[in-house]
Amino acid sequence: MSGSGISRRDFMQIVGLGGASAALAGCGNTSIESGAELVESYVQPENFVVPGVGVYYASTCTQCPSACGIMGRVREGRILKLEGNPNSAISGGKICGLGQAAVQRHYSPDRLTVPMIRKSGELKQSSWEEAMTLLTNAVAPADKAGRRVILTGPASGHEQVLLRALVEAGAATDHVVFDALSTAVAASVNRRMFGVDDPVTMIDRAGVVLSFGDDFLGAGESPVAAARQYARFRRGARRGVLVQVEPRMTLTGANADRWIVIVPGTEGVFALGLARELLQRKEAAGSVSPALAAVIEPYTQAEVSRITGVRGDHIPRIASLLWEHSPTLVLAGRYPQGHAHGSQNMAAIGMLNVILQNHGKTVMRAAELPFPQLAPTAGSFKALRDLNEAMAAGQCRSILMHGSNPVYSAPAFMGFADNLQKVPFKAAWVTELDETAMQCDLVLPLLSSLEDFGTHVASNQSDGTEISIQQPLMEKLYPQTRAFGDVVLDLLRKVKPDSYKSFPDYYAYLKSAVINAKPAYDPAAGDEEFWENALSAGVLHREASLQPLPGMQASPEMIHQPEPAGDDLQYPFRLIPAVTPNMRDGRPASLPWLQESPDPLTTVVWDSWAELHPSTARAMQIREGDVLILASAHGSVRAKAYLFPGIHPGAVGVPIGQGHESYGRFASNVGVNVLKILDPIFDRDTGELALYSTRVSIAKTGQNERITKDEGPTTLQQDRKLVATLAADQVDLTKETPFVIR
Amino acid sequence: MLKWSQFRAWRLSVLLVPLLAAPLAAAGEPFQQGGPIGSQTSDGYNALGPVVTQPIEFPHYIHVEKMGIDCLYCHTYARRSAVSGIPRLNKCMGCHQNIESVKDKPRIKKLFEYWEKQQAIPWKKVHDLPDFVRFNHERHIQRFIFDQERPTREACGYCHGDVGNMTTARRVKAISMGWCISCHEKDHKVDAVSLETSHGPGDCWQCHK
Amino acid sequence: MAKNAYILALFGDFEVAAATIAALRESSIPGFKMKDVTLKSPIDHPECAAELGPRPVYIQIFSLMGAVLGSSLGFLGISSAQANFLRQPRGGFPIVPIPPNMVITYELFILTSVFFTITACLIVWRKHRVQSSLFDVQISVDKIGILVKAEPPAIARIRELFTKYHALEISESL
Amino acid sequence: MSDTFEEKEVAVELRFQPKPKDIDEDIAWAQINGDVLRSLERPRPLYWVIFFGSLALFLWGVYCEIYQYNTGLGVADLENPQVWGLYIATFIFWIGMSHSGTLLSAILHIMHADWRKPIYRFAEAMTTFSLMTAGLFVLVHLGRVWQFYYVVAYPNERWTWPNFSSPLVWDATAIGSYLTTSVIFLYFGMIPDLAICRDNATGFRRTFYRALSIGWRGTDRQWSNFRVTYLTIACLLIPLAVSVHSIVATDFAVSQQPGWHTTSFPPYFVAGALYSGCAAIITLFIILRYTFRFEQYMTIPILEKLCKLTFAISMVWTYLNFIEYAAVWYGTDEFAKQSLIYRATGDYAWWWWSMNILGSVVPFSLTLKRLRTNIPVMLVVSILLNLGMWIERFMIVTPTFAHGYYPWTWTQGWWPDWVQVGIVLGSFGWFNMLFMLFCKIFPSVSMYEVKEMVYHRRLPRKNLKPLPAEG
Amino acid sequence: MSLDNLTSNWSKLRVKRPQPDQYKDAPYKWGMVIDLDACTGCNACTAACYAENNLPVVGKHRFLKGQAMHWLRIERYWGEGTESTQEFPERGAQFLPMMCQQCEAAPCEIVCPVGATHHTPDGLNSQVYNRCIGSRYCSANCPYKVRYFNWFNYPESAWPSPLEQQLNPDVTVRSKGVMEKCTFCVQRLTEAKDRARTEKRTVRDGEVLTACAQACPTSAIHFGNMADSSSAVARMWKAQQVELSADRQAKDDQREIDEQQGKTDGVLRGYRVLEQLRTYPSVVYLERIRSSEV
Repeated sequence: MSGSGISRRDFMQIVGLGGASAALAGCGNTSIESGAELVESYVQPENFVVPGVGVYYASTCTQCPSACGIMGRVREGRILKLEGNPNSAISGGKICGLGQAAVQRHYSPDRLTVPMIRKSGELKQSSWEEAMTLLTNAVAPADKAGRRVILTGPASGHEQVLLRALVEAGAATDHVVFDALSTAVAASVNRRMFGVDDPVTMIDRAGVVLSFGDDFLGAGESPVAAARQYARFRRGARRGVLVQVEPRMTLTGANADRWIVIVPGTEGVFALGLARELLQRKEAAGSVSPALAAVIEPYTQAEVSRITGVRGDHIPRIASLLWEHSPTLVLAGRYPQGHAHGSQNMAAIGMLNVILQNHGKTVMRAAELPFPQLAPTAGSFKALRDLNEAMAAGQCRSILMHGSNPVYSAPAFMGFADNLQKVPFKAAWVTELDETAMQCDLVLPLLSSLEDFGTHVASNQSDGTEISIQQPLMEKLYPQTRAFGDVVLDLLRKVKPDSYKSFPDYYAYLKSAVINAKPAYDPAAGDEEFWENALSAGVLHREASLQPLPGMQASPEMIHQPEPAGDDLQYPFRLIPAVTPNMRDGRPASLPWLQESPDPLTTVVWDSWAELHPSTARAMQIREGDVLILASAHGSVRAKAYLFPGIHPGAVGVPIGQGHESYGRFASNVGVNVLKILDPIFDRDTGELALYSTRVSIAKTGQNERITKDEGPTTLQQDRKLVATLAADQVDLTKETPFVIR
Repeated sequence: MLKWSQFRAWRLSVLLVPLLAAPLAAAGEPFQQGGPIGSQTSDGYNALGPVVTQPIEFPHYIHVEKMGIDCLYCHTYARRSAVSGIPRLNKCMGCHQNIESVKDKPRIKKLFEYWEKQQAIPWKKVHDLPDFVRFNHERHIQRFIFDQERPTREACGYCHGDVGNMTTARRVKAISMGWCISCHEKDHKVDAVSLETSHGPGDCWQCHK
Repeated sequence: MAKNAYILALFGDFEVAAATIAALRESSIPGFKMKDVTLKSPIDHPECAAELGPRPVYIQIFSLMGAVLGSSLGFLGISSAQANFLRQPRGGFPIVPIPPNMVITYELFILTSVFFTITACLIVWRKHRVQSSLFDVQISVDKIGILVKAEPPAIARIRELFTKYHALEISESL
Repeated sequence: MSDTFEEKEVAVELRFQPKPKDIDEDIAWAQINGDVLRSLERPRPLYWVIFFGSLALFLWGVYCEIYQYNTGLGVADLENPQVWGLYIATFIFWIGMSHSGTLLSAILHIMHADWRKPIYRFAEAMTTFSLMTAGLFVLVHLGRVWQFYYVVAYPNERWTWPNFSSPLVWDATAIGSYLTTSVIFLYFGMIPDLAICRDNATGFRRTFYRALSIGWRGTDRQWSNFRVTYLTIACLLIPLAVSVHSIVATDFAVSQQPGWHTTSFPPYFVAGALYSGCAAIITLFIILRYTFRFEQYMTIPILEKLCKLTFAISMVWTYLNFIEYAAVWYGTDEFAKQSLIYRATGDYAWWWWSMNILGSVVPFSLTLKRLRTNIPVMLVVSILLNLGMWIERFMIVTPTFAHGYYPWTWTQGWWPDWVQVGIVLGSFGWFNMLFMLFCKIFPSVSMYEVKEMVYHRRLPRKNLKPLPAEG
Repeated sequence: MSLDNLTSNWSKLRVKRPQPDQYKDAPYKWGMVIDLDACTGCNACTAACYAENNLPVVGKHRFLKGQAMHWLRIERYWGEGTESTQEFPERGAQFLPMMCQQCEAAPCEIVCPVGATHHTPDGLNSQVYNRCIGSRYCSANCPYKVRYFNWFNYPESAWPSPLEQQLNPDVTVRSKGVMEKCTFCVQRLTEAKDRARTEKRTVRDGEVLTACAQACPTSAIHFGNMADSSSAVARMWKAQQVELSADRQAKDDQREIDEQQGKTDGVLRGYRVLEQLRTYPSVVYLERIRSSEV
């Protein structure tokens, strides 16, 4: 396959108006035409380019940080569809809906095509020269005090290397990594207990998975990889059992053998209850220190059941289930983290894996990456908080933003947008003008992920180590758009000409960087050959065995659970900002396919909604579609009621991700942004925002609007045999023909 | 008396049936287009295509008749893909760069201009099937040229007419549904030697997409 | 022979008209045939027309032919159409299903016989049309007319006969 | 007779005189001609009200259709699975309407019921026009009207044929034949009257009527062939009419959906058809009787006979309706049962009950002589009955879609929007308009047959007096 | 010509489908197996379907009206019966990917007035857009309601430039007034078949997949050629003892007997949705499993 980007660019030209324009005619002309259209015609394409035959190119999906390998189908110079890349150990030839929709980000009618510069208060179209001068001034190291911040989303690979270089070169003071849905609490707890931020968890090796609100199948860390593990987990010689404990049903919960609803924030208590139950067994007795045992001791069945609202008899049953089906796996997701005592929750849950002796079996330390500088940096909310205070204090001189939309995702109480205005110079790289970009002085048009080069590394890799390589699947649509890497390189050349002048562009830089990695992978190969192979494979894979985790370091106060707060009369309900597989942190909102793809659990499309448990609704005489006002101490949102059995009666769930003010035609004026009304409650140990501890009141407006959803008036099968369910002991999976897991 | 009137009525009713059928048969046919009035395609349909003016008036007859170049030499995509496409520019240059004799001919000049500009020639489609039709050149060529070993010009000519005697190609066959079927319904030998025959696929989805 | 003349008489009453016709038949007037006598009436009156002698009607035969043709050709046509429609199978049905074809055949059978019937009637009318333009609008109101086609010499005697029967009005044409 | 006298008589008419008066046997034939021909001259003002009213409705319908045609059927609030909506329901309604015309003109003709003679002509016209309206609905309903000719079976360039096993193709054939036949029947039966018009008309109308009354002179041979032909076509028309509506019924019966897949549908539909048709005839009877001053011919006894007929048919319909429910209720098809329960209790319960009441209870008013002979009451009742029958068709189509086999796609309280309603109303406008035009151009009472009627009624009388000289 | 065709092929023309092992000698019969225990309801297949088949995004307003165009929809049920029994869905949700079942005796085929929908030799239920006149009878008669009608002229509205460049040239963009439905990605099948014929072989198992099967992260959707008895799908049908041309499976009768005798293990999971309507679907679903231990 073609090596140099140059020659590929040549073949990717679209000459003639075949393809789509013709396809659009649909059932148009019903008989043959002559001389109406042009033929696709080439000057000197690659030999493998044959009109009417799709060619597949490997690349990497950048829709979420899980760095799935993808293959793009290219025909007549147009990228048509994305598939999974079979070479990738992460995606294994599979792809999720979000990944598919990357094509729509690329072809979005709302793409930003030229640099925009704020002149006399509003953003005006402008040229790159102007933009670059502004940018260079901004990064120019100067004696003047004040932080010059680079704010990005979770980063990895060479992009991150360049950013670090930028900081080292003094072009920026610090690189802030922000993630609205960060799992920093988990990371810090793991670090303190096991010395690793992100231990590898292997679902497929577990006989039973007990998940505390970890939505690994839906909006998790790496859904495709997890789903592939899940498939094997379900199809093992002994079908794995999944137990999900959470206050609001996630997609994973919807697939659990047993879904247990729990009072938000009391997951830790439940975990301690289980621990107590498990410690009864003499094999487990010694596994925790007496000090911890003392903390655990008071959590008897009755006590746990009182606090968590979970039926008492669940605890011994689950405990024995876990005990008998070893090795098992206990997972903790976002729900337990999102509280003032999130760390304690996570610690208590993490401890279960130790008691169950899962370490070394299903919980391991990830293999060492040959190039640690490429390893991903997880984002945190704390980082944004600190930055926000700095901005408020006017300590920031400039801020360059890429790959995150803080103005949208920062809660109202932070007043982020106002503080941002205090920063003299604000720039952002975007593909579509989002809320943050609208606040900036300089907005730079970014290449779409299908037009750009790059390298990406996923965290939590269970199968060796892998560097995924991203390459363009198509000639860039708009000449004015530029790669983030190119711009950063330009800046670097300004501040450090000698060390970077050898690289004409990001492509060249990346190529040489990858070729430098050759010894670690294929020393025999020639440079070009290695680069070619890397591109066509789409991944640099290296077999490496996982390491065992060190022993647990835990102090009693780490797992100490606070007495649950009493009822709040003014704000009686717990607000659960739901992370949905479609909308995640809100960036997919501009993709029509995802807007129209029904939410798996509610089947609602193109909207936000307020999930209420039917019993609650009954008590409050709320019917589906009633427009409600959810008011917290820091704001309120309007949303239609949706009766949802999978939520704690004391809680109300509202999906994150909608309610964009400006983010293209598809995202704007759809639903509400629930993040805005969050209370300023933070995890005590890490200072992360506590996502799930906001309390709200519910008021009826008296209006009722039909909810846009796919499901009909009934959500039951009405005695038709549509989805039949069997008890596990009735069926012998091993007898079935081998289940092909591709 | 009786016989007589019956006879009369019989003749009249014979007249009557076509009379009734006529308005139905006259219901608008989508097919029928192109070509000067009364021009007939070689297959007897009234559908001779319009003359298409191309950026370069490519003389097929010189290449095919005089030089005796095989269709598939230039139209090489046709046997590798469903879409035959158009020969790439460097194909033309491959030969013409070395043919000094004709370098100064106006058409060739044009050709070189495009080459120097590294710009693809905007050829127009002459046989542009409706967008809901799935036609596979590769299969037809495989069947008739490679399996049945029929001469290329004949096989291509089934649909494209005798392009070898034209300058720029013009549609001379009524490429309409009935026209395609009339051939698909026929029995063709599966290959050059065996007597076994088979006809073209008859299901809608083979050609409709 | 000399060209024919026509005479038309109007009567106020069917009985009288019937009697007149009977008289015409009995009378030994030369120069006209009974089949040239035509009765014209505002309403259908078989009894009176019966006096003119047997004038058979053959419409039904045509209807029958239509019926037979329609049903047989219909079925064949439909079936062979189905057989030739690129032999497209349809799940659950044979390519040539009998019951549906019977339904359509049934319709065609009726349609064709209707067409044949009406055509037959028009033919017969055409065949028996009267050359003479002799007509009186009163016939379309309430009078009964008797039209006779005869050789000129006979006309006078027929007129006598009509007057004998109190014809209300008599007109002739050559 | 003088206008003043007319007015008086009408005034009397309007005061619903109690003892009904049948057609006068000694009426001068010239007067019959006169009265009927006058209906082509100056009708009562109400005529124009109705005509222009329907014209306006029709134009509104046309507007809606154009809008729908340009934008796509989506604007009619059709959806998956509510893919048919009012169009098919109203289509059935119009097809049904057409049947009683045949009932009166053909069946009763064969049975020699002479009371039909004054009224069968407009009934036959009604048949023709309602069929044309029904035909329109097929087109309105199609997603790609411009391709409708794909349904017609004719040898074409594409080697394609319609799918003869589809009930819709049966429809096309059946309705086609029915329309042709009834047009022929209507026209053929009119020929002697057209001759009368010819003899009384002047100017271009004379040429018009002359052309139409293809040389009719009332000769004995014309009459005898006319008699036979008319009878033959009548005989052919009856099975045709029956087949047409049973085939329309197969659109549903042949399909698989719960609530449609019933063997009792064909007779049920035919009964419903005759039912609504008769009701419609009563309505038009009353309207014509007034607007064209036909009090003398469209007499109360005839109205009574019509009412009795309607009542009889309504009872047949009620019975078949009940049978259908019973069959479903005691049948083994759980899905069908569910959909029946849904009809009676679900979103459309109101409609379902009102349909049963209008269809089965209201007709009992026809049994009371006082109501039967009361023209305004009959006007209201007949319209109510038709409403009931329309709802019946709506209740056949919509609930099955709303509550079919597949629970996921059930709909809740689906309701057509203004476009559909507009087009349906438009169709009524179109029908009335055509009908009114017909009555203005052609004799809507058969003159020659009224003459025959009075003639034969007078025959039995001993003392035959000669035909009265014209007054 | 027509008459002798009729007479000579009479017996062939009178064959009623489906027949037992009707595809014994046929090269292809496309079939599917969907494992509901593996399906997580993640909607990846739906997105893949939109991408592959040029499905228009209809927008909020039209979706609300029920005019959505998703050929493949993931249904989510909370229970089997007619009313919900438990307060919380403790056994999770029940997901069902529902697309055209490519019935062997498809109710839609026999009612289409113009024969726009047919049965192809390889057992697909074809839909010819350009032949369709939009009578919507097929949708009316489809028990699964998986046929979708173009209520509007989506080519005008659904792909604001340059989104239209994503459209798949192998698939027609359907215009106003035609019916459409899942085609088992026939454009992929045809391409594979043509390639195979050129190479003088039949399509290999796994050589071609529908877009949904290819995307599915848990490989819950299996697709293949059932005429090839060695293909995974054919083997699964066989193992599940589902007979294509049967409207009631023998094993189901057996299962009833077993249940009466209280024998509850060794149950086979395969079933076809609304099979009793004699539609003979080409899609087998494998029953979802839930552990009874918790």
